[in-house]
Amino acid sequence: EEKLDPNAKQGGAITITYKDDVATLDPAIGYDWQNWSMIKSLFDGLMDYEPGTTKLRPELAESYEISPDGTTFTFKLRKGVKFHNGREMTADDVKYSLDRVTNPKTQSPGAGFFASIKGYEDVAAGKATGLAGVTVVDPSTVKIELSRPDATFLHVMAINFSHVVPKEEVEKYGADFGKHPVGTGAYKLAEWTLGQRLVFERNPDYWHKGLPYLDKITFEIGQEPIVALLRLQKGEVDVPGDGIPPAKFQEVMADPAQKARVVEGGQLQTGYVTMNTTMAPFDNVKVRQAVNMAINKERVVKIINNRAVPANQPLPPSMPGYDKSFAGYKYDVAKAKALLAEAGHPDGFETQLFVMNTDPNPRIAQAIQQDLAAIGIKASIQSLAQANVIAAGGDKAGAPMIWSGGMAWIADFPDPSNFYGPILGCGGAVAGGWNWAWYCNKDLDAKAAKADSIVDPAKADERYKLWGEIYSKVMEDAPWAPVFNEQRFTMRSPRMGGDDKLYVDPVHIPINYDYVYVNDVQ
Amino acid sequence: MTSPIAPDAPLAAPVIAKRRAGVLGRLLKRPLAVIGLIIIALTVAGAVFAPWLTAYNPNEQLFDGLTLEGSPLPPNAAFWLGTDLLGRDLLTRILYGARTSLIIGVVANGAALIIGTLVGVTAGYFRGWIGGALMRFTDLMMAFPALLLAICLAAVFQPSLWIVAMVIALVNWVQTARVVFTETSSLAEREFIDAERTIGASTPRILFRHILPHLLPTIIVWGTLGISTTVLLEATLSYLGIGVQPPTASWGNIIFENQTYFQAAPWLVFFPGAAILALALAFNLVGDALRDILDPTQRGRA
Amino acid sequence: MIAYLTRRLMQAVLILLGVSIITFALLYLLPADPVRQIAGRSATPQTVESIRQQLGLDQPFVVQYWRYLTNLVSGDLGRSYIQRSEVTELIVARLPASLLLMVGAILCEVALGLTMGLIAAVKRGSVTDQTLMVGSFIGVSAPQFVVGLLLLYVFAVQLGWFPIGGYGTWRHMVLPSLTLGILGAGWYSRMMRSSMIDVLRQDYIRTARAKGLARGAILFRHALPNAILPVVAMIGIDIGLFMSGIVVVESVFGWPGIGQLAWQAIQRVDIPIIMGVTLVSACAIVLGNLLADIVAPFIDPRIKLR
Amino acid sequence: MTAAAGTKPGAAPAAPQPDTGGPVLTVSGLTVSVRGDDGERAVVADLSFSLARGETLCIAGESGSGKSMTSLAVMGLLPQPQARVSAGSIRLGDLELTTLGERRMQAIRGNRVAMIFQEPMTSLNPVLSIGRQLIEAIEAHTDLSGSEARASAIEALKAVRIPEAESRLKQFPHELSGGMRQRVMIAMALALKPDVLIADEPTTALDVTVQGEVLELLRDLQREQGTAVILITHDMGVVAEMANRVIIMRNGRMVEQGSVADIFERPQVDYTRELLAAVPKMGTGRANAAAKPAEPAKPAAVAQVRDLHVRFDLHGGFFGRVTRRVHAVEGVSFSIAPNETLSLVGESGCGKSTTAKALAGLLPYSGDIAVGERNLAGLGRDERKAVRRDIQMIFQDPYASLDPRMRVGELVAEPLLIHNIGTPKERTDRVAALFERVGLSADQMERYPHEFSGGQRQRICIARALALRPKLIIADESVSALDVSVQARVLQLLKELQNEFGVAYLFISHDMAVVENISDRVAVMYLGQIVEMGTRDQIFANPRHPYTRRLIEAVPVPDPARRRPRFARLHSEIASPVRRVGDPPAKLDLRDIGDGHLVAAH
Ligand SMILES: Nc1ncnc2c1ncn2[C@@H]1O[C@H](COP(=O)(O)OP(=O)(O)OP(=O)(O)O)[C@@H](O)[C@H]1O
Ligand SMILES: Nc1ncnc2c1ncn2[C@@H]1O[C@H](COP(=O)(O)OP(=O)(O)OP(=O)(O)O)[C@@H](O)[C@H]1O
Ligand SMILES: [Mg+2]
Ligand SMILES: [Mg+2]
Repeated sequence: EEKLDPNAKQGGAITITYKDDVATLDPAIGYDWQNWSMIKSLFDGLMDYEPGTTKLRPELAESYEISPDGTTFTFKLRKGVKFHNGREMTADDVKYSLDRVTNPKTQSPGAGFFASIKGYEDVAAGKATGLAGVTVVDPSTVKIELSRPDATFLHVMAINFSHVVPKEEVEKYGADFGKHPVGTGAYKLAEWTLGQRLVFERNPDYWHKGLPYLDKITFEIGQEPIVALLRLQKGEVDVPGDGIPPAKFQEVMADPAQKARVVEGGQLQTGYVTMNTTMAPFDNVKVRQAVNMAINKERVVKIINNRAVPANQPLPPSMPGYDKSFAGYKYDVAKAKALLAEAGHPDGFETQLFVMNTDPNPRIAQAIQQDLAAIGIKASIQSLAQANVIAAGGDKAGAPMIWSGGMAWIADFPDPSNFYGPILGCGGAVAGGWNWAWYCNKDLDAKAAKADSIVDPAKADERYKLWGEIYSKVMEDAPWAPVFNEQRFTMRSPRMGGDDKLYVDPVHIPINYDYVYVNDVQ
Repeated sequence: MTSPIAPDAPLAAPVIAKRRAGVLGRLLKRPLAVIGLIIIALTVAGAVFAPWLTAYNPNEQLFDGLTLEGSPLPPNAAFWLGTDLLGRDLLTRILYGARTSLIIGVVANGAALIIGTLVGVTAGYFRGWIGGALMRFTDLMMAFPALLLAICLAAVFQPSLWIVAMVIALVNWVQTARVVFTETSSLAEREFIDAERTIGASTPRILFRHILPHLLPTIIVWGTLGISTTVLLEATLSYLGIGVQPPTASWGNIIFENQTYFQAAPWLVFFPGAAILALALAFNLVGDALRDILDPTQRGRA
Repeated sequence: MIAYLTRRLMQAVLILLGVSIITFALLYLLPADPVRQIAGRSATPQTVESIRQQLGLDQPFVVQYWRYLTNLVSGDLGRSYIQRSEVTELIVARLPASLLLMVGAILCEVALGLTMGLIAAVKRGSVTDQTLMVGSFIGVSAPQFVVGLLLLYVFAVQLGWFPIGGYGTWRHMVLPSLTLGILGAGWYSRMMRSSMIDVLRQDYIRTARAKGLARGAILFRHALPNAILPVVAMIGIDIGLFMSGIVVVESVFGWPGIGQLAWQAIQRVDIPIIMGVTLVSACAIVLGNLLADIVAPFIDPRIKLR
Repeated sequence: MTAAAGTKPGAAPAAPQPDTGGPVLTVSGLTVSVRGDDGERAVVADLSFSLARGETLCIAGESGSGKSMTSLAVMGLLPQPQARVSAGSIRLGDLELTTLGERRMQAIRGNRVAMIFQEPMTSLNPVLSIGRQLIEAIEAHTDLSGSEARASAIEALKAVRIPEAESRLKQFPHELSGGMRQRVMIAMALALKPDVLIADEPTTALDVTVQGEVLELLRDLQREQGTAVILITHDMGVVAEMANRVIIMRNGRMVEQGSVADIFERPQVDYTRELLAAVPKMGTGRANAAAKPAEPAKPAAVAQVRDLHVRFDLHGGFFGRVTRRVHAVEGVSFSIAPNETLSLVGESGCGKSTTAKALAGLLPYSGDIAVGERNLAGLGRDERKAVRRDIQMIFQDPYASLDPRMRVGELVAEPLLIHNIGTPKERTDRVAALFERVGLSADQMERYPHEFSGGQRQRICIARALALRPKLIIADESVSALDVSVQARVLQLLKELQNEFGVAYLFISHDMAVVENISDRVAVMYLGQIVEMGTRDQIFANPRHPYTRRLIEAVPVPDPARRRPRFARLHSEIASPVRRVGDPPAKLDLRDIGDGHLVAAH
């Protein structure tokens, strides 16, 4: 059993604010910034990560076994785990949950993660209602067979979509299950006033004895980040869910008392510019390389108040497989110009740069625009609502360049493969796909498949190295110009305790609700 | 029997043979109106001569335009109105932004006013099915969320200044139409309109010469208030990707981009805001003066 | 009266029908694909198609609209694509807050605007008049976001008179209503001034003065009811304008109204919510105008309900 | 401004004056100036008079001579911002009014000095019930309780002979006929029982029968309360009937002052003599008739009206259905020959203006109206424009029928412009000539309608109608607001035009003397129908219908010596043209009693 924090006392309540509505708390559906970690606290999966890290550990599974060929996973379930409705969780629930999330009727945005499970195609096509690969061996044992070896499968068993739900409750509420979530998690939903607040209460029967620390968490919805910060400064709020708004960042950092309560951490995020490799002139690799060299990443970072670090490859530094030694393309205007000339555009060309319209993305786009102008590329900016940018990216002739900020990629799980599939692989380069660079390199796809078939945890490093190579090769073809990796800055009220890393937990965003506590309980 | 009747002899007062001065001439006699005209002239001049008035390029993100932490600079000797979040000279952006904002606030708003007035007058004057149909259409447009229309248009067209101008004209006429309709229908009942009909005045003549002048005060109120509203609306629409795209400046979008920073960098909101206010006020001063000048019952007012 | 109401309500239904057709058509033409928002990044084309079928989005426009309409008649606005909840439920949860804010804002702007306009008209040309004019233009020209934050900062954070955002008591209502009211007050005061000036020179005002009535009685009993008519018409219009202001103000003050719902839905092409909110606000506007028309004859007996 | 020598600033304004015989109101050296485009000019100059308790002072004189301005100056209600008292003093008892602050003036207005305005149509607040307007006036100056104030309001309404006074309190001005509104205004002033009552042409909107009653009422008030009355009127008959003393004004100055007998019998000044000479007298018309050349063989009629009906639907009841109708015009037929003047007379609200408007094409009607050879129904746009040219109408309310935002010169030139007559220069000349012919000066062309007096506006309307030299002019109460001398000249002008161009007139008037003077034929209307029609001589020498007889008898005689002791009051209620749907009034049969003299059965 895990050691508990000796300083932590149980009890107390905290308040967290969010701007946007919480859409749903159905683990099969929720895929937003705010509900992601809420769901993690209401539900559990077979696997999880150690708090504040990216290290996998079993959760509802007590233990697991992987067959030598890496295609069969056998999970032994923890006993005595109860749903919030009091019923004990069994292997049937696990199977039910996986069948449910892959069933097209559920309309889960995460169904694709389970594609490696045997029988997935039939379920996706509506030919079967259950995954053939998932079998209940006995009430506390589940066997999952894969159609191909998948090194990321344990991560998949840790993402929300695979979290276990009780069949009877799902059937009771039907489509409204997301508003009446019942899981096995540390908290249970006590109140949900639409548009105003959600209240989580400690689950007294939580299987993880001693957790959670807090009695109650109130999420207040619809709060402008600036106002949330004002309230934090007044002591009405404990954590601003949307972080420190850019407009207030300098002010907070200039005040030592406030600065002391800011926690900085890495994020599994990369901001990049995609270049449509099927569209002239970006079909020429030299042009794409020139763009990579033309962007003054230092300055872009400065514009967002140094809240990021310049990036030179797709993977963020805290992701396994990140290549520290990789040099990337240095900022070099002269060389960029030369490359452009070589590519037959000595005088540059005109193009478009799409960007999502929320601050600071248009500003970043303008900085990039100016850098491109320095080598003769006149990019006009199209600052649009998120949905419209996504639509343009998924259209082969839609967008020559897109600044990814605000829309794409915060990793679903901490594995290098997560940065490849839909956004750089051939599978995503289809109409309506997410590979906005329309980059398709069959060799790399094969290599990626090879890397993901190295299932043995002992060989993880070998696998990461392979992925590192893949991304190096990607950067040679330069479908992206990585610009920076955003840093997270979370702030907490003085009364909040717990390790700093809980506040920048890479998977529990913004904080790990199960492990934080308050200092002022008696 | 043909001797004309002796006219009333004018009493005491010397009849100065001073014929009416032109409207402009009379405007120029009012200090407040002159101030208004000057502000408008300055704004137009600023917009037209922007390249000669400032040493900076409106879109150039100056190296020395930001602090080391990336904060904008407050007003100083080099940047009179400070710099923005990307290190661009704010004064220059406001000058160039006047081009966009004048087109929106004056041209688009004016177009909306004209459409609204025409629809309102027509509907108010012609009672029958024309009026009914026009008013029902106006009701429909009024009930229809403008923002949605704008977004959809944006999706269909390439975003540009003229699209946003068109959208503003298309959505803003409705309110004017409704107000003008109400007034016109009561004016149409007045006896002097009947009197015009008996002398054979054509419908356009009645509408333009006899009804329109009475609507002037209302039109002036709506027109001048519309300036601020439309300039700010442009920013919202641009934000949704319909209007001018960055880095093109407009007063509205300078405010819009920077409004969350109003505590950290108040000049970014204050100066463009003041520009909008000044323009709207200037038009109002001129409008008020015009209203007085064109309203004969107010003559003799200092 | 009943005949009039029936006729107007029938017209209202037609207008709403028109609004629903146009909105539906515009959303249909929108290039952004809601299915892709639902399906997520990892979805296979197969899944995407399956979802599209389930939502009926593969059907021709007419079929889709007809289905929407038939559901609408039974009070079903569909389910949100993103939130997956009943749109009716979402709107019902948020509508009261918006209506409350609307009432508060209208009270604020009418009270402020009418007073300002009245004073300006009476003191026409004076320094007071000029000051009020500048004031009303500041109200109209100031971005609401900034006004809201400023009020919040001064009255809630610094002075602590009101809560920093939120919803519940009348104290929560003051600042958001005021923020919206300041803009509206600018409009109302200009309208009021204009019509008041007109009324003040009418013969019946002279009659009232000849009776030796006190200034207050002349202004409030004789002039105001005559001058207020255009302002009443304006309140009907106002509800429409109000819908755009509400988005900003609700987010600044964390006010749980439909503005925020609408804005999020627009950003994410959540068509059922957009449709629902559009129809609800269209209803509000139509009813507002109807109300203004019904009230008018009570203010001016010459007006007949037609 | 005059040095306010005798003013006691702190004096209590409302102290009742002991009947010392001292004047209630003293005006001395009063000068009122108005500011226009061409600088300031005086419209009342150096006017002095005084008024004793219980006295009636009539101010008569030329239209535009400053009568209304004088009374407004007394009330402290000169039109702002143009007009001001530039010299002289107005003293109420001991109190100087010209320098009195607005607040103290408030206490005086209504309480000690009340006024009935010249334009009754626009002087009532359209959105307040008449009860409200009456009661508040009473409450402002007495400390009666609400119900007492209400009771005295009802009493005041009864006094001006408004039937069903109690239920009328709830009605709004637009629900009353013009004459009733006039009487409400009078009631309001009377209810206040002021020391001084200024009545500016209080009976212009009233037909002779009601006029008589109202005048009688003023006299009652004087007898009972000792009220001093300033009566402004151009009707010398009314002056003779009412006045103790008379002031004659011209061009802003008083030209003569004296007792009523002196003025009528021993006028000192030419102008007064001219005025008196111009007074139309019953019976003189017939004498003049010989001057008119004998009619040639009957030519085609300019206008022919057959069986005209105009009804206004009143929507009412819970379902908004048409429940009642105003039967404003019920089967009127007449024709007007070129060179002929047909007069339409009848009590207020009997449908005269409505008939005129239907003829001018301003109202939907049923029946036939033919102009020249053409039936108005089913004419195309161009033809209608041509017909319009031939028929011109002078509206009853001159102020309301002039676009207040146009200069009067432009207004008069407008018909010429519309019909493309002449060059701009020619048009200006023609307008200037017209101005002079109606007794206005050409330099007034640059002014706006509100800058004129009631009578001047009426003349502008006349000039406008004459501009096109139409074949038929409909003149609705077109000379009612003119002083007798101008009236005479305008009537003369109309006759001249008739002789020169053969214009025909449809002449609508309350004033029987004028009618008798100008008409060739007369039609008497009652409740939307013609009750008697014939040549002037037939009607005036031989009135057959009782209503016609009453009208003729009610005409006041412009001779103080022949003052009637007391005007007979009517006790029947005024009949109403409003009827339930499906209950049209019975059609009257007109019988020819010889030579085309038509009389309804009675
Ligand atoms: N608002 C005004 N501005 C300028 N001049 C005016 C104004 N009102 C009246 N006048 C002028 O003042 C003069 C006197 O007008 P007033 O109304 O006193 O005449 P009146 O004697 O009452 O005539 P009437 O019998 O025609 O009513 C007229 O010459 C008129 O043109
Ligand atoms: N628009 C209208 N709606 C309803 N009733 C009307 C309307 N116009 C006139 N009436 C009514 O029609 C009747 C005739 O009105 P009209 O104006 O013709 O009277 P008149 O003979 O000209 O009276 P006056 O001598 O007072 O001018 C009146 O009872 C009047 O109240
Ligand atoms: Mg007068
Ligand atoms: Mg009449």
